[in-house]
Amino acid sequence: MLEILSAVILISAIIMSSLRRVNLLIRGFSVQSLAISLVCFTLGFKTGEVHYYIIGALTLLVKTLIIPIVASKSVRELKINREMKLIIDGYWSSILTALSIATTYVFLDNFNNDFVKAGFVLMVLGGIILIGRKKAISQMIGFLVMENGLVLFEISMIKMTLIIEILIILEVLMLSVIMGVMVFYINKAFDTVNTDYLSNIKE
Amino acid sequence: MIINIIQSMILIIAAPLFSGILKRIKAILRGYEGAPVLQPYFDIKKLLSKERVISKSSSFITTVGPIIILSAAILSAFLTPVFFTAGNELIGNMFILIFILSIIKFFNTLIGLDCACTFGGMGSSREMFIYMFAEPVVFLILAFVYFETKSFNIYKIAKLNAVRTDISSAHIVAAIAFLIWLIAENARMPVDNPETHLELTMVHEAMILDISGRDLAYIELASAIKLAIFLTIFINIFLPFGMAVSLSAAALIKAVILYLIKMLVFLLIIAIVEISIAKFRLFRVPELIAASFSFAIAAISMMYFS
Amino acid sequence: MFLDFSFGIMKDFLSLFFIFIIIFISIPVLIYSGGYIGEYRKNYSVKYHWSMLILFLLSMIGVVLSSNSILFMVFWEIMSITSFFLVIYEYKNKENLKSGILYFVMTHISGLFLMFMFGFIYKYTGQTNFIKITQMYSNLETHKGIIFIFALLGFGAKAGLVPLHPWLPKAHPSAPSNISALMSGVMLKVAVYGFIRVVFVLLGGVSYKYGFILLFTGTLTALYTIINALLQNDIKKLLAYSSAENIGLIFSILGLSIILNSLKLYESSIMALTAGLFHCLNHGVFKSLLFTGAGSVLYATGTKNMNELGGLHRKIKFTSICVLIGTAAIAAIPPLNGFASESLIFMSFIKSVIAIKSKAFVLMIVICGTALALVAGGAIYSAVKAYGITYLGEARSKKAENIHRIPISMNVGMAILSLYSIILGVFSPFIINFISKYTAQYIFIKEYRLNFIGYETIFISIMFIVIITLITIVSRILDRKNKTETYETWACGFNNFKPNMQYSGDGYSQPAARYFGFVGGYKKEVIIKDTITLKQRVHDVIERQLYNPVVDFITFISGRIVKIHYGKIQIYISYIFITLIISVILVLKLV
Amino acid sequence: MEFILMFSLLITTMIFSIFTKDIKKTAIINIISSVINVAVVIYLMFRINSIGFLSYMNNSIYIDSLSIIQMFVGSGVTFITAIYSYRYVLNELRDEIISERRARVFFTLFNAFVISLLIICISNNIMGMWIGLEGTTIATTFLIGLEKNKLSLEAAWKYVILCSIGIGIGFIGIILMLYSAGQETTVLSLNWTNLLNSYKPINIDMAKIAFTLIFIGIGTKAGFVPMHAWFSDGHSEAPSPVSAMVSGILLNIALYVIVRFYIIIKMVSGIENVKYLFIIFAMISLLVSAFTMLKQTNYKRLLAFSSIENMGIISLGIGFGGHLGIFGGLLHSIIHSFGKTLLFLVAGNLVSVYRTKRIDKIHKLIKTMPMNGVFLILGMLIVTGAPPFGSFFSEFNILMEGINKGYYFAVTLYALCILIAFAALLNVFIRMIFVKGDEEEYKRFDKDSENIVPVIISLIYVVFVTLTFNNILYPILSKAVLIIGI
Repeated sequence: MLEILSAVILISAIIMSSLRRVNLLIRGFSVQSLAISLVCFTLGFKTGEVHYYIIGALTLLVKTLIIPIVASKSVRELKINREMKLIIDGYWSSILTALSIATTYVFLDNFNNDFVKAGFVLMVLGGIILIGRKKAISQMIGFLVMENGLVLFEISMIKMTLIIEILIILEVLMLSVIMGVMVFYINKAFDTVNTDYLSNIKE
Repeated sequence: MIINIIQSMILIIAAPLFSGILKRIKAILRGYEGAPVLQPYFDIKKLLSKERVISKSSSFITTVGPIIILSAAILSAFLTPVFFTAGNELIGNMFILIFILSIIKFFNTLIGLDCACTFGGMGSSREMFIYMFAEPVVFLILAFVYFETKSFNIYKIAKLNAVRTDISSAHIVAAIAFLIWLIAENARMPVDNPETHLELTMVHEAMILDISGRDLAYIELASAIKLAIFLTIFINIFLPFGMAVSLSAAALIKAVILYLIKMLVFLLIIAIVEISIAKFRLFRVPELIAASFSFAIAAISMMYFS
Repeated sequence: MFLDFSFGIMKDFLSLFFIFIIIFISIPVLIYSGGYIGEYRKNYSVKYHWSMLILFLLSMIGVVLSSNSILFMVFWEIMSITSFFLVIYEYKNKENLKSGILYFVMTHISGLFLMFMFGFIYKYTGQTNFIKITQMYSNLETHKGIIFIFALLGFGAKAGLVPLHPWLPKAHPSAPSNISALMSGVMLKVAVYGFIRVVFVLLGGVSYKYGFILLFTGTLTALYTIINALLQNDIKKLLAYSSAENIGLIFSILGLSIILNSLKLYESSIMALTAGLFHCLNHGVFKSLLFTGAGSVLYATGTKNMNELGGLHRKIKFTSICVLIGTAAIAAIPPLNGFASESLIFMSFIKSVIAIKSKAFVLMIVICGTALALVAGGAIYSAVKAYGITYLGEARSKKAENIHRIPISMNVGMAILSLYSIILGVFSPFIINFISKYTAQYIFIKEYRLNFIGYETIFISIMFIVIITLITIVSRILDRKNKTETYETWACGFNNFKPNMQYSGDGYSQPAARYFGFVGGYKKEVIIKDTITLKQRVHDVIERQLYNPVVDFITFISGRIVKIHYGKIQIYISYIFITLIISVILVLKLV
Repeated sequence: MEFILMFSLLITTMIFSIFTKDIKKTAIINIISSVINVAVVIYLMFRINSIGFLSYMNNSIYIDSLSIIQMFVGSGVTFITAIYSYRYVLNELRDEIISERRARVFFTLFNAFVISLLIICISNNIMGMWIGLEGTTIATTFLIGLEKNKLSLEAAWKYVILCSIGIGIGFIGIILMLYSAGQETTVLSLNWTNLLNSYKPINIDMAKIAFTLIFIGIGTKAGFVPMHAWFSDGHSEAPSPVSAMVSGILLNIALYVIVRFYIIIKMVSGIENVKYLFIIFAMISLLVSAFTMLKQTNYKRLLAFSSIENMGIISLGIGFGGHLGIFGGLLHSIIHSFGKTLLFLVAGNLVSVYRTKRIDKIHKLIKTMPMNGVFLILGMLIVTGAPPFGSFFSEFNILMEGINKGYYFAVTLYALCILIAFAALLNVFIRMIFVKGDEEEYKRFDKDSENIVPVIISLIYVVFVTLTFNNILYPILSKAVLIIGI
């Protein structure tokens, strides 16, 4: 079960890295989040610890449902389905992702846990999306992918107290909500979410 | 003490005479008779009895300047041994002497600027220019003298050198350096022509163009005294043999005669120099002074590094 | 307390002497300021001026009194800050602001060098207290070089040694004249104090090598600045350069003292140090006098350009007499104070040579001495120029004709300074012998009494006065007989006189410009069109050749560095990741 | 329990500000709560001065000298900005730049920010610190974008993205660090005091990587170059009280968190040299910020770069180590916070009058706004380290320590950069204050003295710290130095 899930996460990562449509990106993210919540449930089932369930439930609720729904709604409203010009185009970003997977597996050789590696991969992917995309909304997704990586990383490496973990998850949620709101404002002020127009402050 | 005052008084009184002699020698060398040797006294007397005409642009500098110039000249005369030295006088620091002589220069240049006259400014500027170059020479000559005698006191220097029997080659080279400086400092040819009033040549005369009456008399007297003092200093530093070091009548008479002979010889030398060299362009004057400078350097090197 | 901030004060001779200088000079300058500030009442705040002025004076006293390197730096910086605010006091003039900024930056550089210096002292002794440092100079023995270099740079930048001088000819003319008088007369001396304190007291003397460095720097400064001074037409700029010249003189004599000290020629060394200290006092007096005089000219006419002035002696006679005394003092005319110290300086140069065995040393000292003699000649040249062109002759412009009356307090201040100048000159033997008694402490001989100079100056002064009186009496008698008449200037007979026929400031220094113009960036330009116009320009060569390229370079670099803020968020994100990767690699490899 | 008082107060204020329509009342309550905050912090300072440290709730709340210093700074700056925001927000409301709802959001987030700040300071749990940091990001994003114009939204977007990335990296670092200890992680083992005594990494390399990640990640929030871009952009667009708070508190607190981890890490033998991270990043920050300052056209941005420069100075002091260095760093962080607050508030006053942030549009402040002009000069002197202000002593101490330890290159660069930064600030401020523009006449604005009280208070703080750092505050500061470790 866990092997399948980690495979799903990695595959979704590679696919997402080359996607141009924002809608599909959101969907990919939602699938990824689903996989992560399933990971949590599985771990909870295996170890019998409650907080895995809670994290899984929160992830399921927020990342698989709320955020994708809100995001795709705003995509529909904003009519920004396509990334026209990428800074790192799909071809290169999928190659980069593949390379990062390879290097991660080489360097994190001594970790016997697939999810640590998957978390790392997601982090790198998030970075690639953040750097490679121009639309603010894709950047938001990129950031959320990074956060997914963080969650994976955290649950598979150490065990923390419940309250701390919940706080972490909640804060991440807050951040994504804030980003959503920001995207909304940006669209209102600039009539676009293309970050090319967000480079007036310099020097 | 008293003998010092007396010899200085003699120097002051005799100073115009030396100027007269110099002029007479020049005239004779040039082949005409020339004015009598006492002419400077007559000139001064004439000027003293004339009315003063001062420029309406002039300031208090014109009023006090000549007085201070003359005072400085007289004062420096009192600081110089002429034919007698005891070697233990309180006064006679070379530095003070040289700097007091520079008072004359200082006020002369100010007088030049005082009456809003173009010539005055010109002369003043040139004088200062020459002075600036001459200053290192003074330093070196003083250094040389100090190296030789370990003293700054001119009375002491004169005494030491008077009894000295060996005269080094450095001594002679330094003497030449001093002589050139003397010529430059006293506005003689080839640095300045004291006889003409031509724009091209004037330095010293240009500054006192608008001075008349007793002021002019003071300044003329002062420059005569200055020349005499410089020659005396020269003699006392570099050729003081025969100078009286004790208060005996014989020594004194011998010293006075020797002094006069030396004086006449040097007046002759200056006269010969003056009639045989044309006046230099202003911007060639530094070359002359540079020559003096190198003489001085050479003298010090010979003195010190041999 | 880790850092010892105890407010112990230095009470040795050095501090007391410099405090004496500060107070002695600042009193007449303060009296002068009372009248001078009146001019600013319309446009500027007088309260501001006074409070800054008082703070400035207090901070200088603080520097001299502080017995702790940190306290020293605090007062030092306060001195810089307050003087900066005084320099930009006439803020309505943009030039003043510019020169103020240059000044502040230079003084900051000086402060940083000093911090480095004290840092090194702290490193090797672990102390900040001066008295404790002096007890430990064995620790410093092998590290004196670096401390000396930093001291030279730090104090030299504040004092105006070449090539750290360019602020001086800018800040002094910009400041109100009473401030320039204090800055030039007193503040530069505080820098000299610091230098003596560190090099002579804290380091306990350094090797002759450093003495030569100092000697050469001082000589170079004096030569360079006096030629620049000669070429200036702005009175205050001229005076500012001349201040730097005097500082050069002081530093070279200090260098000589170091050389002699390290060669164990204590007697000559004491003489040199005495000469240096005495010249500090004297320069303070006559330079303050000259700056206040320039202030009076500015007050009366509104300009400080010599080529617009002239003939001021008629309207402001008292000032012109005081300034004449100052000019005579700076020209080393006996029996004024400038003469007293300058002759002492030259005497110690000559005397030192006789004692030194090494021929190479002698050669170098003689060369420096000769150069300084040239400088002394140049000093007279520039002093006569400044005085003659400004005060004598006829007015060269309308500004010099319509003159404001000068308040009495300004004249009183100047009169006191002139009096100082005379007293310090006439009674110089007493003062020199007094100072030398104490300077011996800094050359490691505790009880040392030596009269360098006989008391002949006093005697000669009396004689001089007697002779002048006699001649004056003679003149009076003559004048009774012959009348005095006033006419137009004769000048070999031309008759329609115009003021611009007089020699101008440019013309006066023209011969020197021909010879030394390259040092002052002198440029002459003759344009012949309908009329012939002659333009002469000077600039500071070092500033152009050294400072401007540095400033250009910094501007260039900053133009490049600014580019990293490109504005695009993706680039910023990649900065983070790239930094992350590089530092992880570096940390793994290197740490 | 003082904290319950503080938190309940802050939360009440926060809730109050959400629901009250009367902005004036909210602002006043905000001021009152911040005053109480200051009082509590000062009380705590006295207690810590006598006891050494305080710990509550099964050691999950832990305050020592190091954290009380941060609280002191935090409460002080909060207090000043609270007073400032009263007039500021009312003016903005009157001028219809922000709506009434925005004003309420302002006060809510203001308190949220203070709460997260307190969490960081008092938390013994390292994850708690992280949560607090994340909380500051959440709270300040909207504060920066408060005016909702294009530039401020851009700044806020950059801020939220870059800081979240940084915080995420820091999170990985923390987890790696805990993992490298190789022990079963429990509540206790997450405690800083616990880690301090028992942190023994199995894999040294992993510990190194962990600290590097923490440094880079949280360093993003501390404004180290080249992770600083959010900072300079955010400051130029944020409302002035927010800039003051971010600059005065947030940077310090982020550095404080890094230092907490540094204290743990440097105990491990073999990786003492991580201090070079501090030195190198400090040098890069100094260099870039100093040179960038020369080319600024926006005075708030200039101040932001000056903050980066000062962060460089502080971390240089910490990197040098030694009593002088760390003492200097701590002292500088305190003085700089208040000094920069002062400057940002003055800048806010200028913005509210001139409605521009461009340097070349402001002339002759000495005539138009003399009080603010004077404070601008004073602030400049404070942040550039001029005596008699304490920043001089701190800069001098750091320089001395650098020389003492033999970091000659770093010290030279440091001196060069403070010189350049000084020249840049001086040049700009002198131009703004004294130089005349095109206008014919310069009249004094009424608004000059309107909001000057908080500026004066920050000056009082600076003077207070300057006067007391060598006596009253000295025990606390030196204890904090000992905590960081010489």
